[in-house]
Amino acid sequence: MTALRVEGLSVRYGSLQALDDVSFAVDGGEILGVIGPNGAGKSSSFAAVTNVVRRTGRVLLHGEDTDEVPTQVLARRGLRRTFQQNSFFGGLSVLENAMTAFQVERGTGLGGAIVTPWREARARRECRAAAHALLADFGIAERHHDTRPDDLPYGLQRVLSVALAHGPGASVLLVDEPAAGVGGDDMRALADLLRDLRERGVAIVLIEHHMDLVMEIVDRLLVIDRGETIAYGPPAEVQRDPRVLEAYLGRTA
Amino acid sequence: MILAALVNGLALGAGYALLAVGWTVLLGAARLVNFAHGQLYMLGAFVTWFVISRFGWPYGVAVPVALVVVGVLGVVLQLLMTRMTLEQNIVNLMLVTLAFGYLLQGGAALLFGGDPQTIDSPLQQQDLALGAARITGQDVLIVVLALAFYAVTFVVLGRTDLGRMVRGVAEDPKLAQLYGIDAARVYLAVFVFSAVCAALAGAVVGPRSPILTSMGFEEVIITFLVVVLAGVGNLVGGLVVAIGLGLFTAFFGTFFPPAYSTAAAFVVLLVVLVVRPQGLGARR
Amino acid sequence: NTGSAPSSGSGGTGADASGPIKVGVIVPLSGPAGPNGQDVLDAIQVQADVVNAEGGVLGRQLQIVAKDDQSNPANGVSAATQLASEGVSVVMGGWNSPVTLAIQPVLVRAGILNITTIPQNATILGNADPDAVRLNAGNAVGAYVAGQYLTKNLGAKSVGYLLENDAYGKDLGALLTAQLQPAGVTVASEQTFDYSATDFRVPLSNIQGAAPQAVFSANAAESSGMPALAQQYARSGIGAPHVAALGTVSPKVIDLAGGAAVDGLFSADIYFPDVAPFNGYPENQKFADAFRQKTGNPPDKYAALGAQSVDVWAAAVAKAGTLDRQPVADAIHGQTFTGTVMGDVTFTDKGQMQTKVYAFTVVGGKIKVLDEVPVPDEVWNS
Amino acid sequence: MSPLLEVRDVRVRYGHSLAVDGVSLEVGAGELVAVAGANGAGKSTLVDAVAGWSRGRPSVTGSVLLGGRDVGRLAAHRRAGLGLVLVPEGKGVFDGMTVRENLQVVRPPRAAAGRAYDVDDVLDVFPRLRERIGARCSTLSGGERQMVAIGRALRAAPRLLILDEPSVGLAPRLVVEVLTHIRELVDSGLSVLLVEQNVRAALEVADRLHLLDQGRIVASGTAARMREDERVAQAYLGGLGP
Amino acid sequence: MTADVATRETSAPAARRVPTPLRALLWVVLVAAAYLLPAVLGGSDRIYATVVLVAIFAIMSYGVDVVLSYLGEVSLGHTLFWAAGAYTTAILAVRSGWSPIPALLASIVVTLLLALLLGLATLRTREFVFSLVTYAAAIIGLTVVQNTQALGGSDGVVGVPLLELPAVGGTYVARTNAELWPIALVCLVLVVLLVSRFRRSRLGTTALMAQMNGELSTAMGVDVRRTRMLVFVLSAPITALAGWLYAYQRSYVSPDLLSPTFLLFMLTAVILPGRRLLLGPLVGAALLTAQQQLFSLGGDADKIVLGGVLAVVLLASPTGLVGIWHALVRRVRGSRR
Ligand SMILES: Nc1ncnc2c1ncn2[C@@H]1O[C@H](COP(=O)(O)OP(=O)(O)OP(=O)(O)O)[C@@H](O)[C@H]1O
Ligand SMILES: Nc1ncnc2c1ncn2[C@@H]1O[C@H](COP(=O)(O)OP(=O)(O)OP(=O)(O)O)[C@@H](O)[C@H]1O
Ligand SMILES: [Mg+2]
Ligand SMILES: [Mg+2]
Repeated sequence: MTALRVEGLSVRYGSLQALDDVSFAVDGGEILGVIGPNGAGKSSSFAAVTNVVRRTGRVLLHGEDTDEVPTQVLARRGLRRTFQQNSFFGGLSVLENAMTAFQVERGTGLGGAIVTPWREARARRECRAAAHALLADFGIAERHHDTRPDDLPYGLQRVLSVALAHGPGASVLLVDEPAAGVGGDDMRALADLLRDLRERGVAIVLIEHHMDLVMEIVDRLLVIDRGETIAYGPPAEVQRDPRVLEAYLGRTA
Repeated sequence: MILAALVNGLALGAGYALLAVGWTVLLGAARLVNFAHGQLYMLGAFVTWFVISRFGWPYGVAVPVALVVVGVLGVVLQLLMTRMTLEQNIVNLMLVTLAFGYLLQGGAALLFGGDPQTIDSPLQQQDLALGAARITGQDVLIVVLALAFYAVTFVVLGRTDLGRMVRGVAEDPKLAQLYGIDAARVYLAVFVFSAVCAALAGAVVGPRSPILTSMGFEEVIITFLVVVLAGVGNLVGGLVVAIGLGLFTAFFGTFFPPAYSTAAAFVVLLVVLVVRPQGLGARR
Repeated sequence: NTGSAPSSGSGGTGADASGPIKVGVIVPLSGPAGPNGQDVLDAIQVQADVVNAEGGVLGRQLQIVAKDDQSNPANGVSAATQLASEGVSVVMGGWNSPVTLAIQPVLVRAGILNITTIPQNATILGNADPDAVRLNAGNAVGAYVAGQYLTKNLGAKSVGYLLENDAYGKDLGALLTAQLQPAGVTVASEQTFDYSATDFRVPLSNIQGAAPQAVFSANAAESSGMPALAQQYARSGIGAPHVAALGTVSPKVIDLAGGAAVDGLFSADIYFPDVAPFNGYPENQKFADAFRQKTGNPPDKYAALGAQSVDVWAAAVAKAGTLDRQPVADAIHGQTFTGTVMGDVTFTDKGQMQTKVYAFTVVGGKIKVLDEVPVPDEVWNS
Repeated sequence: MSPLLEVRDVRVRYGHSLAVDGVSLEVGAGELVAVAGANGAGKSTLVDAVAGWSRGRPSVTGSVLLGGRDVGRLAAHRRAGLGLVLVPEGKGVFDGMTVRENLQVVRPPRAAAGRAYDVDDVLDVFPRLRERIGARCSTLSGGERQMVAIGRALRAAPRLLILDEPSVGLAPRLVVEVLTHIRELVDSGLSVLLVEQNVRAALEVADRLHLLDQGRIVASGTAARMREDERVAQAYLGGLGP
Repeated sequence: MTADVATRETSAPAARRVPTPLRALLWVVLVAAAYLLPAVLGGSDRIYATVVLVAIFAIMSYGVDVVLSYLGEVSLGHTLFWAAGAYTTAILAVRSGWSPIPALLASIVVTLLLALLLGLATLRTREFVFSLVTYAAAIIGLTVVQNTQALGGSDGVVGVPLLELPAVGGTYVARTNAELWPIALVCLVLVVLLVSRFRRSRLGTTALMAQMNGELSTAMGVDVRRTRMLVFVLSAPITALAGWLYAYQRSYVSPDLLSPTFLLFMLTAVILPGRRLLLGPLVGAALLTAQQQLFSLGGDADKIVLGGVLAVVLLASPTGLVGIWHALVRRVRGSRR
């Protein structure tokens, strides 16, 4: 059953129709690329899918309708996202940031913490370990664990936000321009990372302006312009589509 | 009866408005909750009294002197707080201004003594009768000043570059520097402005009734009400709410025990904020 | 199983029996009521000096130990605990009732007599402290006097109320109404305001609307509220005479209100330094002179009460021959004292001091004492 | 004649870590100099130091000369006033204000400064903004913000414009447009210091390029030469991975 | 871990290396020492009064601490809970002769309800709007209490009986502050325990997340509003417990409980030592109470002292006394090298 199916998604902000009847589907072990000019409605589609803005249309997560399901619940059901602007818990170290991803689920409730401190201690140890594993998994070196996220090199910041989003294991991962401001080796690492997540059966929706990256890793490509779908299909075809060239890539591509 | 309530309400409201204008700007621009506002008000009143009673200068001269004195004090306070303001450490700012309030109150008590005093303003002696209602020349002065100050502030903040700079600094002082704006100086200007406004309010509202160094608490409460109800940083809202509050107090007092009017006003505040956390006048 | 035994014994035995006798004073020395508290304290000190000059009490000198209650119960309590630990034999003073109510239990537990100089709240007597002693006239008296004046002297048929919205004001209002109704007087309008209020334009225009023949006001905020009220009333254009509650119009109030501006204001009080009969009492002269010497001002009612507390207590101790709480209290309750600062006074069994009450009015910004308003015993006892 | 911007031996520390380690470079009048380097190489730290600005608390040594005058001690807003204008990495606009207000808030240009754009000129550069001119920037898309940020910098009448990764978040087509436009500005006399990850694009427009690594300049030269340089080649110009 | 998080800007790394059993022992010793402290200081009633007040005020402040440190909001409404605890107790004990434990339970119920209401009212407010709304609540509370004869009006409620607790041999009666001390101390210890557990619980973590970045924490599965609500509601009964004790200690409650005096005390006690310190509020309360009880200079001077100290400390180091302390430590270490 498709991990995430979106049908006739529409969003409007006051007078502005940011998204108009967009449909797509993505399955586990698949990467769907989303491209389009600035202000086309890409990020809005993420906001809509995660019920952050009011939307019309259907969104099915593993076949279940997600209308009226609050964002945080969706997140616990495995539908998680990153933000276009870097976003962390500024006061916490990188490691602590990673830990939060697990503590939300595995942390001990207040009652438990009071009556069974030892359990709480164990849970904490587990979260700590899990966080270490997660960071290692995403290639964030030990030496960065105690720095604040904002002090990380920009590239790593992007990686960290993907790590946080994936956290205890997302089944559908919405990634908003992970490669923005990332270049060279880091870009390569990022590409491998996404591929790797795909191997593990995660369904990924990737918004990205870096065409090299997009063309290289996505399985299908959705192109939005002014809120409307102008192309949807295999990357190669889409790339040749004249409207896409005109609206997005420009002659040079 | 109704007319009286209207006039009373206007007179009260104008006082509140004058009290709140500085705070509105300060909160909107520096995101700084100044708990010492009431004490600056108190100082405004006491310096005026001091100048009159000690040097025998006329009221008209004493007031400007008070404004200058408190303005200078404002400079000192803000300079002390500059770093904190730039870092936008809101909690600490609240606490520090609270502390300043303490200092000022204690200091004033030792300086001016605990005795109640009266500022004698010539205008306070002039009575004007409007049918059933009576107001003093002082009240008229307050109304005029309040309106004038709002008008000026409104134009400056809304229409001029200065205004835009202030708002920019309010949002992100660091970024503002890249726009060529000296955040620290903007903060200073705004704080001093609000201090002077408080002092002015004290100097012109003071003559209405005996003044004590311990006053200022009530004033801050009223200011809270106005500023928050109006929506943080919303000037026009501030004026409207202040006058509205005055009228509310007057009319409420006409039909219910006046003692409860403050509480009633706060109930209104609660309800409004539950419905509209951003206050009445907030932009959506 | 607790750390230690109760540390504080009875006040008398607490102190060593040779040195000076410590007299505790709890008054506000800061904040709005600070100056009033200071007055009371000065008076107590002055009178203590007088007593000391005459050989002290039980052959020992009096030593005043004063604490600031900052007009709030919490500080009052810590002041009381502090005094107890310093071994004072008696605590006098007090300005606002809550503080007194708060320190009563502490002093009772510590076994120290408490003489309430100024507060006059009804619950002070016969509650937490069975031996309480109260010098200032209470609401019952205040209401009686006002009632007499409104009906007899002014012959008002309808009265408007301006009441502080708390126990003091509401009490007074209720008691007064109980007096007026039988006399067929109606309450045209009742306006209430906060203790801290200084702007009375709203209640005043309501009163004006109701057009009563006389107006009774109860506002104990003498440093700001009352002067403002008196002044604004005088200028409000309300023709009806303004009768202010017993003891709310001190010379200071009149000054703040603008002196002659409030001419015609009526009130009543229990002490005037240089008016007959008070200027005839030698003790009063002695005290008044000493007080003028120390402070430069004539003593007002509050000062007199301060001196009176020392006077009465000293006399009682002399009579009882000990400093211990119970005997001294018994030497006051129901007893009469002659030749005090306030002349001859008698205490009710509950511990309330009975004095003469005089009505007065303001003429040319000065107090002009009218005639005495005799107050029957049952009123004092109630 | 002396170059417009002269950076001498700049070192920047964050606590104990040395982010920029003795960098010197120059930007001549009417020149477009690009700085490239891997993530964390120290590019932003460097240009922030040049503009006398930072969100962190770095300690900076070395000297910065603008038109021969040492501005190294001046606060960021003073340097901005002198025409040394930085568009920082990431959020460079006031979210709470509308696009128009953001373009208006800029200090009126000084005599010392270069050509001033008025709001319309900016809108010609970024037509997309015309439709959003009244919108609060908090509601803008990532790319639209970037446009506002650059537009605002142009309004400040810069003599030297420093752009920290202006192409981030811009659609490919727009990247080209923006960079081309910047080139046009340079040709009409503006001087630009450009930090760019997208080296290929950068080399299209830059006169000279410095390659930064671990806070040090490891390679410099004219765009033409750098295209040949194999360090650059293998680091950036090749496609992605295997 | 959250504890580290909690204390990150403050606690020195050394503090963490102590092994758990040893730390537990440390705590026991500390409590024992605290218990004996007043006796050591001479055991006069005044000393006992002071330590009891320290305990009470510390508990009172912990309520604010939870909100201030973990929601990052300045609650100006906690005097409401403090007064609610004291008034409920006083009225039930005086008018209906309830015994302490039921009175305590009642107080907690009442405050929970109040907190729930206020929580709902402030659900969508942040920063100073939050502060002002809570403040509004406190003002309303003050006016209502002052003007309602059923609540004792401006005189408050007199004659709260002695605190009697069922004990092994009959009942334990706290006649003096000395006899009240053990009870106060136990309450304090329990509260500190509760808070320390809260810091390490999921609620503590999510609260911190919500404070630092609401959008992100939502995206990571945190129900921000629910978290804020829970924390706020949790904080109320803590402060109420203090009110309960205070009613018995003073045996008199009056509207002054709602006065700014106590409000400022709470805030200062939390901020002065530095936020997010387990023992911060206790230290703060101890400092303030000691100054007021033992070294008072009279009202006005005290104001200047308090204001001056607070201002100087905060201006010198945003993280409060602890920040200054660490600066000094660093200085010393540095000079040793
Ligand atoms: N909260 C909002 N209120 C009003 N308008 C909004 C809001 N969020 C986005 N918009 C507008 O909706 C349009 C689509 O925004 P969106 O962020 O989805 O664009 P995008 O495709 O992500 O662009 P980019 O690639 O630059 O990030 C933009 O024009 C933006 O201005
Ligand atoms: N505020 C800060 N505090 C501490 N270290 C910092 C801070 N900002 C940056 N650094 C460190 O300085 C080094 C350089 O960072 P910088 O952001 O300048 O690199 P960059 O070349 O701009 O990277 P990117 O291309 O991703 O923007 C990095 O190792 C980073 O960890
Ligand atoms: Mg986007
Ligand atoms: Mg950078």
